[in-house]
Amino acid sequence: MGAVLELANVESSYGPVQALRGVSLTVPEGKIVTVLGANGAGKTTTLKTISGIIAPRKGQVKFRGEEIQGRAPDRIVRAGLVQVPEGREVFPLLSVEDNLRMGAYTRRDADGVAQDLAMVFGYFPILRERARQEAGQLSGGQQQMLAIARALLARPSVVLMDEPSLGLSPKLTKEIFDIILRINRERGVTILLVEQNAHMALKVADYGYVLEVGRIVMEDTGARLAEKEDIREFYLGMKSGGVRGERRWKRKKLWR
Amino acid sequence: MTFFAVENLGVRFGGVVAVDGVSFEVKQGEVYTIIGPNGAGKTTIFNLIGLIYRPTSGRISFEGRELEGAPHHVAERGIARTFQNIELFEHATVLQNLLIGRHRHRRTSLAEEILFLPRVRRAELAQRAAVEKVIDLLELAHHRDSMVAGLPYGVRKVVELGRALATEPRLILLDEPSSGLNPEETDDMAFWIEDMKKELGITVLMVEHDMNLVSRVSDRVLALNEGRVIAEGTPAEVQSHPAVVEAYLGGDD
Amino acid sequence: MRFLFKTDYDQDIRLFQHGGQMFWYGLLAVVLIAAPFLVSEYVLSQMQFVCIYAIVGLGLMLLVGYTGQISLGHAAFLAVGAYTEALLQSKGVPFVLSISCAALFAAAIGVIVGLPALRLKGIYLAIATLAFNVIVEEIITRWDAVTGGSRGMHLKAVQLFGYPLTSDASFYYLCLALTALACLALINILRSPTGRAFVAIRDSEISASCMGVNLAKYKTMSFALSAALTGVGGALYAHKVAFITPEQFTLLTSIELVTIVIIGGIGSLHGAVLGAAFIIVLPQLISMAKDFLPEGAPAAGVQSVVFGLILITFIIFEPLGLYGRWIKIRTYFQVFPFYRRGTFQRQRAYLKSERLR
Amino acid sequence: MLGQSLQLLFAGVAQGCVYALVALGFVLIYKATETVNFAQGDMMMLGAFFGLTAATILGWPYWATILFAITVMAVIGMGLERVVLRPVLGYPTFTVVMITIGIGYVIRGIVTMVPGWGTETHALPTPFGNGVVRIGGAVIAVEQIAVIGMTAALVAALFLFFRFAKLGVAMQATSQNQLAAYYMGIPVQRVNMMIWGLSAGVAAFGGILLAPVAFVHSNMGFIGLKAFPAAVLGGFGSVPGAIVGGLIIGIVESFAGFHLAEGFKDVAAYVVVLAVLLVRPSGIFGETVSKKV
Repeated sequence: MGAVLELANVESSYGPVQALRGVSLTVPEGKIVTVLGANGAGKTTTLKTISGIIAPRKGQVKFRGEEIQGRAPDRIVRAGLVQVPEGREVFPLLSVEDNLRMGAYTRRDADGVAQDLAMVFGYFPILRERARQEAGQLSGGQQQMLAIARALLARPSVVLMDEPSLGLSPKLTKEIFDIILRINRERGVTILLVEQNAHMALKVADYGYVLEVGRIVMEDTGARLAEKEDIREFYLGMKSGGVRGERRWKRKKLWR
Repeated sequence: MTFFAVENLGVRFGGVVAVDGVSFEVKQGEVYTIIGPNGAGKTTIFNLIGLIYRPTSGRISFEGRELEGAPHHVAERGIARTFQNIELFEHATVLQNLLIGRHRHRRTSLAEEILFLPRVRRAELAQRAAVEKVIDLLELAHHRDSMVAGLPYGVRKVVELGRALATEPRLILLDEPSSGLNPEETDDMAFWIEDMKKELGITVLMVEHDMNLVSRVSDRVLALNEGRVIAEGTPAEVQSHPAVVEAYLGGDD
Repeated sequence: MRFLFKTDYDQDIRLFQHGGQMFWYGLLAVVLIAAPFLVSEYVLSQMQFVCIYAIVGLGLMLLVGYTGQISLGHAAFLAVGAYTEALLQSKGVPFVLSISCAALFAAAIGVIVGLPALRLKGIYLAIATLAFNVIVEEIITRWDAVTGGSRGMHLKAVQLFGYPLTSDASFYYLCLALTALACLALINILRSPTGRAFVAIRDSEISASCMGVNLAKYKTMSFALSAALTGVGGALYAHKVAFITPEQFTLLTSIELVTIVIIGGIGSLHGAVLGAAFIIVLPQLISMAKDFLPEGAPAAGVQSVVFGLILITFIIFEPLGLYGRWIKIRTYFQVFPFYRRGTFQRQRAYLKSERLR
Repeated sequence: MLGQSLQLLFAGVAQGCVYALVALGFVLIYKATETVNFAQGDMMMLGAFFGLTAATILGWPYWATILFAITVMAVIGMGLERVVLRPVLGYPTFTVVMITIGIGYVIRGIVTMVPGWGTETHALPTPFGNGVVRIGGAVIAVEQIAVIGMTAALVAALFLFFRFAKLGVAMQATSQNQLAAYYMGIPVQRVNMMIWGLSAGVAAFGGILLAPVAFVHSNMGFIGLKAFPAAVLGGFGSVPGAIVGGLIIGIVESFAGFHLAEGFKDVAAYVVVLAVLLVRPSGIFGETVSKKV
């Protein structure tokens, strides 16, 4: 299977601050690929660069062999690549239903949209209950569900997910990852996933990259990454107590 | 005297009952955590305590007196909070953000400030020294003069905690302190929560989803669902409560 | 590029960050003080206007740029200051007292406007202040017995401690001194808890109040301070033009005042002063440019088109205002020859609803 | 007495419809871009002048004039978006507001420079004639009834558009969260262009409706200053609110002009808007949602 999405030496910056320093990665068709990294490593910037929200300074973003860097975001969505943004990027004064309709903005097939609407209501029954409410009145977690559901309504072939589990309960986090697996397996949707919950991410991912300070520093299959010592320590939170004890003593001293 | 108590608290928005007769007590010096599914009313309770919403029923008392008035009265009583979605002053530096946390310790008048009397300068230096302690504790030193708007999510989260600590609260409300943090940063957060409790004597009331963090730092846990209390007890008790597993944790699969 | 090594908390607080700053501001002061001996009478007269507008601009900047409260009614405060001054002068009240009264009375009106404005946000606040402006204008026009109605009021030269300031230079020094005092007062406020509370309200009302900032108190305070400065500006303005009528304080004047703040650069005191200079110099430039325009075009129309075009072009190319442009030029020279092209590159920006603030 | 009151009421309603139309223009732009277009009144004036030119110089019939003015203004509106507003897309609202103030200055200046338009006052002929209708002792001009009828039709159409049409909803979505709109594949710039075209078209329509009532003049745009309070009174961002606000202001003015001393008529609108805002800080139909934290 070929690569549906390819990044080659992408450099992006916010004003004078360079956030990506040459990121290259490949997302094969029909797979789930995850990008791990600390806060501020450039994960979100990578996704934003792919979806056209930020124009890269250098490098290429190829979607199905075609260069898309610097293109307007709406054209990228039309091509079938949709991002689920981090946090609560909903339309606060529109009803939940209208929010979902906006997800299907680029589509013309009314029947298909109706089907998909039923599908996401199946995934998230709470959204059906709140369909007439303004999205701004939903709780943080419910807005997160709405953002995911809305992206699915575009019926994309590739989804970029930015922290889908942010602020969700353990039960919902499990459900979200089940949904991610389902849309990947049942509909063949390719997924590029950015997630703090590395446990979950590595469990579902076929392949993973590790991003640090704007550069890819490691890549491997999901299963093998989960076995690596460094990954276990820094991203999965399994570490020995020795280092910590020392830091703790230092901290006490600083406070007094 | 109970330190902090919520009695029969209830609120409805339009026709929806968001919080329905919730009561609990927090003892001085403990870490008390509220868990529950999304939309269970956890953040709403925080907003009721902060007097951002008016409750339809019930009362909230802190150190024996009822909480009433506007949000700034809550802050003046010594209750600070952080927000689920980070509400910092974006166009100011980290230092200035923390200094606003010192607002309740302001002792100078406008007239003195216009003239910038020596007294104002001394007060400012004292505020600054107090803020530096927080900066030291949270290891924010090298972000001190950065604009908040350009900082990564994890750092902003810490800045917000710092701003709350700068008020020198007796009770701190943390709304999902670890959301969006990686395991390493969550670990730091756990240490800071323990520090607050043990070193600074601050009582912590928090909402959190990360059960590892919850069981590590909490003394007691309250579980909510659909605006009602479904369980209360030690972390272990609540985690094994069938209703909590059903509504919140989800079965193992 | 200058790097400041901080060794003392006091460094963040003090008036001048480093010696260079002190030097440049000192030089500026010397030039301004020497101005009456260097420039023509006409230029000096324009400089008086710049000072007066700068005081008003500073007042408006405090409200709009630092507290984030929009006002389209500041001409009303200007009018309150001007008429208070005119009335008190005609009653023989000494200048020091009358200008203080102008400031205090304007501040009091500011509180009256500020109080109902507490619950209003964004466009609603803008329209409420606009409505207030129209009402004040109408009151002044109709209250013939006190304000002289549309016949207007005449003012005599300022009498300071018994000495009449009849010469251009003396009045200029008065305006300059008051401008300097206004700047100093605002700098002091902005480096104190009150200024921080203002900025906090601008950035997030909800978290400001959760940090203990009394929203009602500080918003009203900001309105009062802003109105007081505008009142002082109004009093000086009345003396400068020597004849005031209600038509000088219409909504269009309010909009012009807001233009000062926007063109200068929101959220900077320098901007208020630069913006004031710009708004005074602009009509001169337009009238100079008129020689190059086709014969027979109506003067008012040309003026209006050119003013509009300059406003538009300016905002498109420099949304950060004059102060933003100045910073860029300064940075360019400071880091020369290492200026990176991307340093001030514009990012794609995305607007979010401000209705939910 | 009753007849007279009825008379005043109808005069107020007709005038109010005009305010409502201008207010609608404000609300449209606001709903779709969250900015307040200070040039709305001037665009209306410009539209009226185009109508005037078509009617008097070209001798076109009334309906063709309306169509012509709307088309020309819509194109101008889109052009303005492309040239002037797109560069500041995404900047704070206030920046855009200042630009619209600049546009207002330019339009007013240009109109005085066009030969034949100039600074004189013109009358625009209408096909409604000078007929009157008598209802319960009140005399109402057919012209006024036509104004009311056409306003109502336009409002209904716009309301449906924003409520149900995909483009209408997308316009609102864009204003509420530009970033999310981009993520959903909404062509934000094109949508923005359409909204400016639409609003300029509505302004032209309003200008022509207003012509028989207020005459065509280069300062006609200042009626926008009355329409502001109307839009705010109803609740900025609400289509029915603009109508109700316009009507209230029209009626209040009509009665104040008759019953109160001179001068009150001009400020009545502003007194009313202040009073209403004291009680309802977001106008009558304004959304009272607050930020969720």
